Amino acid sequence: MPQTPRAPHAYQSGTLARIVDGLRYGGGIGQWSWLAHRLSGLGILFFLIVHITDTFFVVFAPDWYDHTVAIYGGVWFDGHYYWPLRWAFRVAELGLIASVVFHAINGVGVILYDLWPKGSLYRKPILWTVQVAFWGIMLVTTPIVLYPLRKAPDQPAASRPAPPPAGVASVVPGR
Amino acid sequence: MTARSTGRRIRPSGGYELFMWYFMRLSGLALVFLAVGHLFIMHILNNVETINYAFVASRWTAPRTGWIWRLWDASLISLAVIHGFNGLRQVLYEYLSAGGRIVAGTVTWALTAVFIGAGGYSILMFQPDEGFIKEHPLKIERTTEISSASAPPASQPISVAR
Amino acid sequence: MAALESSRRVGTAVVSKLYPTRSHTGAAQGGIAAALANLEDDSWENHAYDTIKGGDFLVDQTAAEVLCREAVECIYDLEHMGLPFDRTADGRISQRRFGGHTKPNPIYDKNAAPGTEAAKPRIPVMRACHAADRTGHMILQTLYQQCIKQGVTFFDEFHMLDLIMVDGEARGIVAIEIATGQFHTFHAKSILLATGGFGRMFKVSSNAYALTGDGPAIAYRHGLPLEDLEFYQFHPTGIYRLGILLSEACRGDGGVMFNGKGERFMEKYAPNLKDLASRDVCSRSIYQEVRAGNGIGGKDYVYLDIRAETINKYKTSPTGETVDSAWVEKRLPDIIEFARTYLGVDPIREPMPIQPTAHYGMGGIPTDIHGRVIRDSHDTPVPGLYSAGESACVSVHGANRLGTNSLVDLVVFGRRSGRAMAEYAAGRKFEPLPPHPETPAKTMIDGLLSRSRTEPWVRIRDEMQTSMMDDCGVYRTEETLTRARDVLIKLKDRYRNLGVQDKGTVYNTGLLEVIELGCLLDIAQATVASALARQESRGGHSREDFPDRDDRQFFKHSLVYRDGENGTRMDYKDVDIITVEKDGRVTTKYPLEVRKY
Amino acid sequence: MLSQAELIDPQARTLTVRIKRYNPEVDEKPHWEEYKVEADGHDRVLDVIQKVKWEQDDTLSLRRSCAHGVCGSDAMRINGSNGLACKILVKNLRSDTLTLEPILGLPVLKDLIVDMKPFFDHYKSVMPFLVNDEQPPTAERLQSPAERARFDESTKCILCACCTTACPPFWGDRKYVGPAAIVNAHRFIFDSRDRGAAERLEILNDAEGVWRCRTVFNCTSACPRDIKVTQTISEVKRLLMTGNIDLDTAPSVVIGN
Repeated sequence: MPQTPRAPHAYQSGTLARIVDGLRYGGGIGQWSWLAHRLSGLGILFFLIVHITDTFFVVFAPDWYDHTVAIYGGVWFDGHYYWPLRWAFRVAELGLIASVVFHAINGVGVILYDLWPKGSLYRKPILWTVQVAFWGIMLVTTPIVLYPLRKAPDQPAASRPAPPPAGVASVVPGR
Repeated sequence: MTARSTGRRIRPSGGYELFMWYFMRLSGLALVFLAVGHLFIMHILNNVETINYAFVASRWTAPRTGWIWRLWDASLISLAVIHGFNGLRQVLYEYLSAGGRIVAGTVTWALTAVFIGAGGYSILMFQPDEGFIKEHPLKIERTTEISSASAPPASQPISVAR
Repeated sequence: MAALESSRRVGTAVVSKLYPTRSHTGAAQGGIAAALANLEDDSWENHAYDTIKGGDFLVDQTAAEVLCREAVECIYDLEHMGLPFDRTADGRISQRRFGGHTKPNPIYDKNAAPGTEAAKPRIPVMRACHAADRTGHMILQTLYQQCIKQGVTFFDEFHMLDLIMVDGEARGIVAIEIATGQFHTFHAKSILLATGGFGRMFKVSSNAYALTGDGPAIAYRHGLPLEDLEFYQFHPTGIYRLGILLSEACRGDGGVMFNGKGERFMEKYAPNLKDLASRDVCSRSIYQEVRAGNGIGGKDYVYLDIRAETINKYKTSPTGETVDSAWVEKRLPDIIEFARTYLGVDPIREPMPIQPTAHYGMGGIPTDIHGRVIRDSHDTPVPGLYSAGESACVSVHGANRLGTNSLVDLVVFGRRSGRAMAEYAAGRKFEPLPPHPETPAKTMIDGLLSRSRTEPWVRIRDEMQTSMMDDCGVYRTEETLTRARDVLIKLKDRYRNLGVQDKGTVYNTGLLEVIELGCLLDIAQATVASALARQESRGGHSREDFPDRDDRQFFKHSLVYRDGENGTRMDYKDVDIITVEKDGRVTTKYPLEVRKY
Repeated sequence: MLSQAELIDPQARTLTVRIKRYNPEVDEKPHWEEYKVEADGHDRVLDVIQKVKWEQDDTLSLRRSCAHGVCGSDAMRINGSNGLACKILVKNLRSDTLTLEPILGLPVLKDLIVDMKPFFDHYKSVMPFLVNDEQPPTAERLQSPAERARFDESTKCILCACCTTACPPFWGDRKYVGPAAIVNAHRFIFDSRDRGAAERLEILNDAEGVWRCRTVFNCTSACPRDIKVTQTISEVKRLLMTGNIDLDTAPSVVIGN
């Protein structure tokens, strides 16, 4: 169908500009939930890739595996314990938990909108329930996850091991 | 009134996007239990700092419950990888043109296959290295020894789910 | 409608200064009348009688009969195109009552005591087919959808500037593409002007900004007459101050108007139909009340009350039964939303402040029943030129249009003219265009662009609107009309020196508004001239100095021609009357009577 | 009985109007301009813009026609979110700054005017017309009130583009047909008189069709006609899954909005 020819100098913002502009859009809690869902999903996927890779070590290199997961406790490959590393990983861990919890709860909301015939009509209640449930869970979870940070790992701070010989480093503290 | 007043039936169209959309919702529901459960066990009941090779081995090779954990982890990995990469694909589709989409679709599916393969291989092909476990035992403090856990006392915290 | 009908036979293009779905048909609310008799007995003859009486007998009767007879067929046509009418319980098109739509009272008794049911010769009838209170919206959408299906070509946002007339024959139009500022010449075998009304010449108006009478003004400038312009309808129930329409369906469904004393004042003015009297009667009644100091709080408005308890108290619901708020909400969803948005009033709980608002021009480009534009009092058609809708005057509305008849008019005569113009075009070759047909339009635009801005053009518009509202509104006198005439001449002189501030070519909407103002000024002038010449009161034209209808002198259509830059020339045309033979005597089918409701 | 309308200017105020201007004949890209306008509480945002245009800067361009929310011309971004300028009153503005931008995701032609062609192309792509080749009866086709109510929601659409240009997936992917097109497909799919549902569903069952919807609900909030847009899209999705056009799936109450 022939259509109206248009002015040649129309201003077209690029995809990125549209997205940035979109962030200023007053979509409210619905739009923020969508964004959080998307970002948490991407974050979880990133972690999943890392996690599958490190778990892959269990099959053929147990020591690699132990070294890798020891990082979560703040022990670097050189066998040293660094508290900022441990703190950073704890916070990241909390972020992961938050992502999964939010993605899960909000995902249930999305499923309700899509599969329950009346779901879309309960948008606001669902969105607020998601918020309440998420923050409720995080309120309980956060102290539990951060609790171990109150003290150094289960090793006397004084008897921190000397740098181990290169290669195999035993960082397993005495039981 | 007309006979059609109770509704019409139209053959569902099927199709790739419909299937993936449906899959996302169903796998999402399953993942709520699998992933949240996994996180709960690993991060709340346990402490990630205590996880090591011995822990994994004790879980996957437990005499009666090992297969459950392997099944759990295997389904978690497969569903999560498909769910995740399909999500990534859909996000990418939103911002890519036709050519880019073909690339994105192919790459995400290839990565899906790679990671399910890797994950599945680790879980299903796992054989514990007893020597290594002896050298690097479980880091978890327990009220009773693992070896005597054939009938764990009721007071034992479920610190290692087996 | 015309485009759709015409596209079934010949290549058709629609040139519109808006996107087609923005047309003001979409604002029509209450319904479209057709004697389908889905809910009660009715016939198209009743409809024709109401139309002729409603138009204060200044209606061409053959046209009115065509209108009412074909309305039925057209409604079914629209339904088949997918228009989502509301339905009755048995699945047929739902109908509601509307002002001025009546049928003979089956229990009428000449000797019955006044005030009783039997004493009313005619009673309201449910004739207006409706889709909630968005009937116009549905018609517009449905027709646009069908045009898409049919592959009609649309030139959206092309502003018509001029008509190309050669040897008294229409051969094309000149339009400016708003998006680029380019001139386009459209060469056509037949052209239909469906440019809508010109209500923007009044201050308080229910009309869209776009309704500036471009079509009639351009025809007028080409020496064609405009018919019956003095009859301009003021809708009684416009939102106070804004003029946004609150449909007559409010009253059709039982709404009642009250003055500041809390009286149902329509009982005084139309004892039979009360609030369902025709629009001109209601508007005048409101003015009378306001003048008598009976406005709300002594101000210039009254209340329209559609609360369920009021409807129940006065037993005004269509079927007479008790209704509740939910029913009102379902019947009038958009109206209720308008009131909530623009008045801050919840009509479910409070009455709405209303005042008459300029609504519809009964007059326009004179056409015959095939939509052909006619050039003189002898019905000589202009070859290739057609008109339909509010811009045309067939005339089926006479001195006052009945509610819902505008939609009937545009559908019935749109369809007829579409057919006629396709028929005409199919049998002809393209006639050559004159060299550079766009020159006059271009000169006008170049003038506006080259002159510097002497004064804001809105000042001229505001003065015109105020003058028209005050001096050529619901009530007129020799004195006010003369004043308006002089004001308009001065405004036109000022207009000729106008320049615009925006000199750009892309979406120069300021420039277009000035052009539209030019059209309005021409039509305002023609309106005042027609009103000044008609020394009687009839329908929408109320001369306080001549309060009675004068059938001896003025039972005729007025035609106004342009005469020089600022002048006008009047001519008259007979009203088309159907005669019947009864008992060997020839009488008129619709005898003149005093119009009372 | 004192109604609000009697108070002439309940909250007359001076507004700072920020408008994103773009003149293709001069500018490389849009820029902001500021105006001060005295506004009455009952003024519409449209009136405020017209005051700027008529009294201060005639070069400002916008579309408008009916000025009471039934034609859909003046869709724009008002203080961040989409809406019709003629349906928002000054007294309902929360701050004294009024920010106006063209709707997002369509090419800007000038100031507040965007190119609607892509939008209408999407609309046309879903066959927005009744398809029924059966010989119609001489009178109307019958349709029960319940069948009529089934698609009432989607008949209200005025094609103003508020929903489509509020949709984050549409900002990313402009080939997505968008909420408005789906609403208009819904209007016919659920019309008991229509026979083209299967074909329309085929069109919408695509990466650029309903599956692009991420239930963000920006469309539902933006709709000036209060159409439950996301709900209509979900109904189409479920229909694609189940193939069952069930009259009972037309709920009408919105909870908690």
